[in-house]
Amino acid sequence: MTFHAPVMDYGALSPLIALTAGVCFVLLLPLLGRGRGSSRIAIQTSTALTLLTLATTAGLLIWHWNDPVELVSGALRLDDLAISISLIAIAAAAFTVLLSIREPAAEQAGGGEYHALLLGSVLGMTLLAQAQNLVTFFVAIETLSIPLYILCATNLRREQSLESGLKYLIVGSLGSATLLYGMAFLYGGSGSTDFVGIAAGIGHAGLLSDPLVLVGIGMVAVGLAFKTSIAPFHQWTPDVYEGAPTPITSFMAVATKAAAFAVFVRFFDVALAPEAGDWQPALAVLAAATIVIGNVGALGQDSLKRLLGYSGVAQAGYILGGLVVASEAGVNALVFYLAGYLFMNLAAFSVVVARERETSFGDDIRAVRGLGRERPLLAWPLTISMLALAGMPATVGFIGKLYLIEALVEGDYTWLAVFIAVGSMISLAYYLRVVAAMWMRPGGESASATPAIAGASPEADPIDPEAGRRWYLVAPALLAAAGVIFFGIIPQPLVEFAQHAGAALF
Amino acid sequence: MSIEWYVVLSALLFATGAIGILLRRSPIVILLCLELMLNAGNLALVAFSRMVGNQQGQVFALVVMVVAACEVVVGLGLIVAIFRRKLPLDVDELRELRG
Amino acid sequence: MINSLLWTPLAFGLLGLFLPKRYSGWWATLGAAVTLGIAIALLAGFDSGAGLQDTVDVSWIPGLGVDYSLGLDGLNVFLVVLTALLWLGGTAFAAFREQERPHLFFLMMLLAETATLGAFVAQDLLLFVLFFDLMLIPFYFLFGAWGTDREDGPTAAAATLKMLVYTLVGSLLMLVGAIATAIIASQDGGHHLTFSIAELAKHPIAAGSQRWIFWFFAAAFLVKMPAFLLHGWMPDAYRAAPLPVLAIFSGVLAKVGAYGFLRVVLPLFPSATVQFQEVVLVIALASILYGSVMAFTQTNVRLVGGYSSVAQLGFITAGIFALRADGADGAVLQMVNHGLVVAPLFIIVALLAERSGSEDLREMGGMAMRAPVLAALFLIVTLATLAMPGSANFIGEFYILNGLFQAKIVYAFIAISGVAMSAYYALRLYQRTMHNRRPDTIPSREIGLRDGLVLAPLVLCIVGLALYPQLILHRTDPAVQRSVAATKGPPAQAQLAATGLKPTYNVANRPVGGEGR
Amino acid sequence: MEAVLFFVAAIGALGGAIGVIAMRNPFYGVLALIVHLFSLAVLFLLLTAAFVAAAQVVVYAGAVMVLYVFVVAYVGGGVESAWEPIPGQRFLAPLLGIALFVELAIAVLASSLLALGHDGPHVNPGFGDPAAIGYLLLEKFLIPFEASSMLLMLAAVGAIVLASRREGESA
Amino acid sequence: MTATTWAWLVLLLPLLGSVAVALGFRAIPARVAGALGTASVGLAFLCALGVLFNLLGEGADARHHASSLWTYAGAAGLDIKLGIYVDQLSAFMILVVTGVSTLIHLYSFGYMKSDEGYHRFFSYLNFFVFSMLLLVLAGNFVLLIVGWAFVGFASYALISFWYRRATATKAGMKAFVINVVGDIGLVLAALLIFRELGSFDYGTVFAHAPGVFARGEWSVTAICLLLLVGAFAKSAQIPFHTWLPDAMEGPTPVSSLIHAATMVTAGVYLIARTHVLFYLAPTAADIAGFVGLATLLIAGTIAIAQTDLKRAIAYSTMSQIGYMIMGVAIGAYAQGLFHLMTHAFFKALLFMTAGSIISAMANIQDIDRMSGFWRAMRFTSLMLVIGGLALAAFPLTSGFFSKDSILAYAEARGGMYTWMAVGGYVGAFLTAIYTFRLVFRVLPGRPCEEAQHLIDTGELYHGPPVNPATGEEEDTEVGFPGAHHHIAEQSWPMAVAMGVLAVGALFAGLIQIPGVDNVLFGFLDPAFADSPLSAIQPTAGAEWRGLAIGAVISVLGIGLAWFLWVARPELPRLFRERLRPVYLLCLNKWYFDEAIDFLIVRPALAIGRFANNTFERLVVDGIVTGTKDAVGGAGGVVRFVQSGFVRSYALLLIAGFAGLALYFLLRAM
Repeated sequence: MTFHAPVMDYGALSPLIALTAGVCFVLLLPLLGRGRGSSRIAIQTSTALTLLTLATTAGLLIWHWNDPVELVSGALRLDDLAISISLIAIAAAAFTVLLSIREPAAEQAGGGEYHALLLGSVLGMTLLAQAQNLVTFFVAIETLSIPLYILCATNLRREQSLESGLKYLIVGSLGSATLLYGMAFLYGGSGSTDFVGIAAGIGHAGLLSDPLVLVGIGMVAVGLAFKTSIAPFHQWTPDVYEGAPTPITSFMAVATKAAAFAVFVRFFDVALAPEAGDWQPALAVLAAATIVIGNVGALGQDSLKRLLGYSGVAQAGYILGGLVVASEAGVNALVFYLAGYLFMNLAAFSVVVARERETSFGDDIRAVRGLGRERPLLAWPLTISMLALAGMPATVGFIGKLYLIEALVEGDYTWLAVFIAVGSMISLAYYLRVVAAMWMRPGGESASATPAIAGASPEADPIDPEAGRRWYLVAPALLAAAGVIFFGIIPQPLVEFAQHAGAALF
Repeated sequence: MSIEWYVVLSALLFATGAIGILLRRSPIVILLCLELMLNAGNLALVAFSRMVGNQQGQVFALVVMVVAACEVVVGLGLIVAIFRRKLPLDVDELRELRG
Repeated sequence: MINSLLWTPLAFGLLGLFLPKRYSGWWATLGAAVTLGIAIALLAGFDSGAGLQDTVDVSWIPGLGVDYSLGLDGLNVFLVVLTALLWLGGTAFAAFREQERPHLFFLMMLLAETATLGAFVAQDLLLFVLFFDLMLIPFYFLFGAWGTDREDGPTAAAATLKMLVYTLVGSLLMLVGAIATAIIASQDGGHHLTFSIAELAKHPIAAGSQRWIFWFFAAAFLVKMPAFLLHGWMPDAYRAAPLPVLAIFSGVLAKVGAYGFLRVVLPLFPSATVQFQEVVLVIALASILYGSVMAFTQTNVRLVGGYSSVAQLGFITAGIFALRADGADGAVLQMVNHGLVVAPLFIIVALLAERSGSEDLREMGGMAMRAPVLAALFLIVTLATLAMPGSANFIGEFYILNGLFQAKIVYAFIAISGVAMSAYYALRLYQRTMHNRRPDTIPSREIGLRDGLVLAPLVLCIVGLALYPQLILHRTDPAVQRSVAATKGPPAQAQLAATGLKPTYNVANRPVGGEGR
Repeated sequence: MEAVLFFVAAIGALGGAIGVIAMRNPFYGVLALIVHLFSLAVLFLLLTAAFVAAAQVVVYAGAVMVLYVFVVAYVGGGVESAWEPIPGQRFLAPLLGIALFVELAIAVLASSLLALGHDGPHVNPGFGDPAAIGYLLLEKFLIPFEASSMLLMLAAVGAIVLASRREGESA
Repeated sequence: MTATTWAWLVLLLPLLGSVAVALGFRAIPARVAGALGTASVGLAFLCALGVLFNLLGEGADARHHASSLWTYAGAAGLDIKLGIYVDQLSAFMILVVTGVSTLIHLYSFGYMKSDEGYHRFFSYLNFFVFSMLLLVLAGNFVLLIVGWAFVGFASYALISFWYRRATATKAGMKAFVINVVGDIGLVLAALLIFRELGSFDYGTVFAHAPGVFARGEWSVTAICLLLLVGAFAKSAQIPFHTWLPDAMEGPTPVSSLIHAATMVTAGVYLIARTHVLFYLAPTAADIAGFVGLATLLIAGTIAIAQTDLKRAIAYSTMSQIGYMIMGVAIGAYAQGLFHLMTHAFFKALLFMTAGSIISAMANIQDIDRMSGFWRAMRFTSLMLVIGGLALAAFPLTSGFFSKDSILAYAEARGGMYTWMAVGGYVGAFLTAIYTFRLVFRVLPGRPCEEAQHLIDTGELYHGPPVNPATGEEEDTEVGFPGAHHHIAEQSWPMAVAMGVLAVGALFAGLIQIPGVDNVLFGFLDPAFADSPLSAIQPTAGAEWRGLAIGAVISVLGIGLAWFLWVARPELPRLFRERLRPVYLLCLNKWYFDEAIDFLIVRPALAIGRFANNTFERLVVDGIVTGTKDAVGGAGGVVRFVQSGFVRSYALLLIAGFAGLALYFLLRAM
């Protein structure tokens, strides 16, 4: 037995390496500053470092735009799908870092650890987006999740934070276990752990629609559906979103979804392509159910984070549509929507973070009452993002839905397209409720005066009455909102971006 | 001894673990049950790797062990944190988030 | 040219944000005026023979086959002018009054104008849908934020939310329908994906697909009008809306639905149109009768206007679905007419409400007393509303009825009963407000000069059109012929190509009767 | 011989598992899990996965379980009450578990995969020994290997973040 | 200048007058406005003469011209021009209209002098004249409808001229709505004509109709019936007559101009104009004839029982129009129009006198309150007598010749039409009675309070301003009838107008004495030459016989009236008690209002209420709220399942997985 060292294309691995290095530095550097008190500096340095790392990684990824390579004997594949998704995740992370400035959770966890975990999660996502075999896939998805379990719980002062962490951990591990078991079956059925090998294996061995393989697929689907919060595996979403520190929520909402969908697409459209006929209808039904449940669930919610959680469920349903059709157009639509989703969601969450620190209402909808007069610079981004999420024209949300519906109709899933339409109708009811609260109610109770009710538990986080003017909260909001509008009016660049991603698989 | 036996056994273990998660309320026990499920997965992997005659499954199993360990570590860390906050160690008591 | 028409309002609106509050009203009015100027210029340069003109066609999202293509033809040229005109009126009327948060208010007004114009001039199916939905957003804000909360009913926000969801029910389905049309067409024809209405109209898709897509579009348009049974959003929204905005809203937006039928449904889904002709006709008649009946039982002035619009739009729909050139001509004419009468109507209602402090007929009366001019203007509007022969509205209804009469005689007989009822509710509105005894509480004030400047031109348009409806008819006719011919199948199109539709009947080929000398 | 071993180990594994979910006191649960793990190790050996078996014993039964014991000792293994707050859970949970098992079993038994019915192909003696696994880990599965190490570190950091005592907190 | 040019001028002048007065309501002083209005109509009359002479200058069969200004609405095969059609018929009509209108404007000039709404009044009045002329001059059916509706509106505007009076506005509404029903009839007729003949132009239609329709064909019958709806609604024929009595709420000049002389006769004109079609639709024509007959009889009976001066005259108007309709329907075109003309004279005159009296009575119209005006107002009384005689067809008055010419024709046509003649004579008898009932109640006897006041002081009696109909206080801000108005004795314009009309009422008949002269028919007949019915001509003998009968009947009637209300005043009360049912029937106008109210108005309102209170709430809102609640309910379920128990989440997760696995297993099997 001789040892054949695998070919290492360090150029293509550089993003991963950069991230890994980033994690370590972010962990270590603050330690130097320890002891001499001020954890402020620690946090600031780590913040800076994190941003630097993310920037570097992004740069390295973009460097490989448009030349797909197989890495380390087929463990990874760095193609445009992987890159685009990773970029989305990184962008989300960057926003999160900004939103995390002065975030009590970050301060309690210790800046270094907090950001290291964040970066670790991003590392998991980049891996996941490139994963080409089951083992990488599994490790990556865990590398993605486990830091998040922790981050959710980092605001240790708040019981809800811990609760969300534990819930996420339990249900999440259950999901991973199911995923693993499904992988085992697929490995058994095909005798390979490589996606391509699996496709070949189940292809030739005459195992098409063999119970073993199909149930395996089912279990993998459950695992991924859980990560992407598809009904009926969505129930963790609202609770965790509400309990977690808001910046983390925003990160989960966008990045996790993106990464999970990336592997979802890759696995199902590459490894399980031969079985498409079998899993398409199932996923279609799941998508429909998700759309309905997510939208009706959001209807009566007063907590903005919870509302956004349910809306996230619904959106996942829409996005799943792009996967169901198992076509290039579908993947394009999916990536496009995820990219748009980044802007839409972050605009909303930035405002929520700002109001949460500014008022005593936490993330309760009352926190945004009269925002239109009080803080137009926050009101506009939230308004735009709500309209975009509802799929109003001249926003990226409209184009995204248009793209999805086109893909669906092309793939003979018009009925699902109709579901999307109906879903967005229902969604108007709650999105516009937020808009109405901002513009159509009088300013009402002056924020800090009334006692804290929803969101903030007795040992509430300190209120920063100026939060609504902090650049690191306003700038992201405006930036994201601008993106929503810009790509709503000039979508072509984003469309091409998405088309590259789709071309990578087909 | 044919592979079927091993796989069926693993399925049995998997189901048992699931039932445990559904029935027990102490987070620690729930973590244990998660271990059960992951181990069931491992058994299946090893069994299959024996069946198809390559060791990828075994490597996978090893990786899974690492992952399991990580989950345990984090889970136990959470439990400690909860305990520190003087909260009951009972998942049913933690339901402020709902609706 | 047409680009400037489309974007001028929005541009003014955005610039207005940087002006001091007290000027924003005037600035917006100026913007509307400029738009009107451009619209009139376009009308002046309009060549009724030339089909689609002033076109712009740029590829917008090549990835999705969506083009940014605009154009004018007989169907929309007058609706564009109407839009610009009413917006000028409404904006000016609003500018004369104190508005809270004027910046936002006028921005929304002008955004709404751009969106509406867009819906009228769009020649790309998807662009049309986009503007069609976009229209609602500014009105959502205008109704919700500047509307009046009712203590006995829903708040403005709730009412307008109801309206928005309700009207979007249709238009989101329409989005699906539009995409389906384009994709099916491209799959059948094997050509690349395009949403260009003209292209799609060349080869209508298979009848089977037409059937369901037809209803998706019909839903959107019928809700917008609103048609009978789909008007549930109307009463609350109308009661909530601020009146100047309402004047524009009911003056223009309802027409977009009817226009959609002519622009999209007839050319693109001919066989489905023919198949469902009677169904839609029944809905239209129901709207006429129900709207009229409701209109003469209402005591709230706004609702009289609202339900009368339901009835009027019923007429227009009936005219379109007579599937004859004369009916459709009448429909287009009637769209303009109705816009021209209903907007002044609501402005007058605003004036009356300002005087009487109430919008309840039972608390009004005798306003004509010291306001002969107001009374006279109102009287003209009223007569036009009830389609008094001699008004352009009469010609519109006459054409519609003629089309209906020649196509489906029974429907014509039912529809015409709406005319009698309209006479009753319109006069009732006039009498209850202007005539009879005046409650001592109510001052009868003459219309002010500024408001007069808003109202008089509109009324003048009514009078002018009454003298010469041909102005519209002969510009509209060719385009209408084209849309209608689509439903008549190839032969009709051939005949159209040759001659243009001939009079329905010519004396020569009728059997000569018995003892007539 | 093999069959006997299998059944003994299987019964051990299953018994351990049932012990885990049946023991009211978490401490006994941990012990039951250890039993389970050891029997699993035996099964791994039977499947000629020597290295995995070893890792199982060392990593799990050794390190992880010790951790468990510490935590249980720290938080005190309170006996959870028999009361079930969620209506229907008691009834549905076993039902679902059984359904799950039945489905998986059907999936396996009904599979047209012939190999399932045999003991698996003959394999050379080196199969599954540390060297072989090592090669695989360093060649094919280098990335997962590195990644899992990263993962371990992150988990450790997380544990510290969560469990470390902060100022103003008394245990 | 050609006839059509004159005709356009005829149209234009009143319109200009109307607009000028309307726009100048602040600038122009009242008197000038009145003068302006009157003058414009007067000039129109002169232009009408111009038309007449132009026509006379041409050959009898060349006397029809069409002219159009611009295409009003022409698309998709409809070609509607803004065009007029001038022939003997329209020439005759514009002469009558402008002539009478001029006099009535003159009368109003004095009568309305101190009314607040002076400008408005003249503007409306001129507008009415314009509309009426448009109606008679229109060259196609669409324009006819326009004129038709315009006069309807003018009538509405003038009826509710004193718009602070609830009764007035109510009456106006009634008149307008019923007229709209008429319009609808016309519109449908026009559409049907277009469907059959492909044109709206008189020329084309009448030229082609005989070739296209077989006589009695359903389509042409339908057309004529629809036309009749219009005609009846406008001319207050049963059952569309109920608006006319209420229309008396308007100022008296209005009653005399619109509701006696001109507008209400439009139906007659319409039938005459479309005689070609009616010849082709004998059924429709006969129906029209009998409706006319019924109207003239019923209206006569009602008129006898009315105590309101103006309403009584209004019913007599109905009955007289009955004659005309009957005439033109059965083919007595020229005769009908002849009666139209004479009726215009004497009925206008009667209303003027009534107005004069009512002013003197300070706005009270109840004849029970009146008496002794012979001593108070000589001139007015004289006029009343003259008008009465003409109406009662007293020998040698105008009514005498015109009415009998119709009946003679009916007799000459024979068959069932003879019965029409008989009925006509009965009607004539009734006419004589109710007319002189009025005369004898008002003029002789001891002057009533108001009359006495006039005699003593020479001033008009100023009663409290109350609405006689309801007794509610009048709101004098916009002027109100009665005390503010004037009497012929004190206002020369009124006197002049009445005088001229009196001359007409007395002597207009002389232009058409059977066997003596044939001025009118000679002029008109060529216009109807294309209807074989116009060939039927009663012999001079027959006509004289008819005249004799008519004379006897009229004298008898007047005598009976004298006997009942002067010689034996207690008798009528006696009749009232003896024949109570009959009396009530007549007093309550044969319960037509009640019937219509019961059959149409109430159901309509009931439907409205149902739609408003029930349907709208249950169905329309039901759809909305129903969906809303359904969705909201679903949301509730979702939120309930989101119980916060992590184990139940796990349960759902596994359940979902079990389901999915089941699906895949089934797929596999």
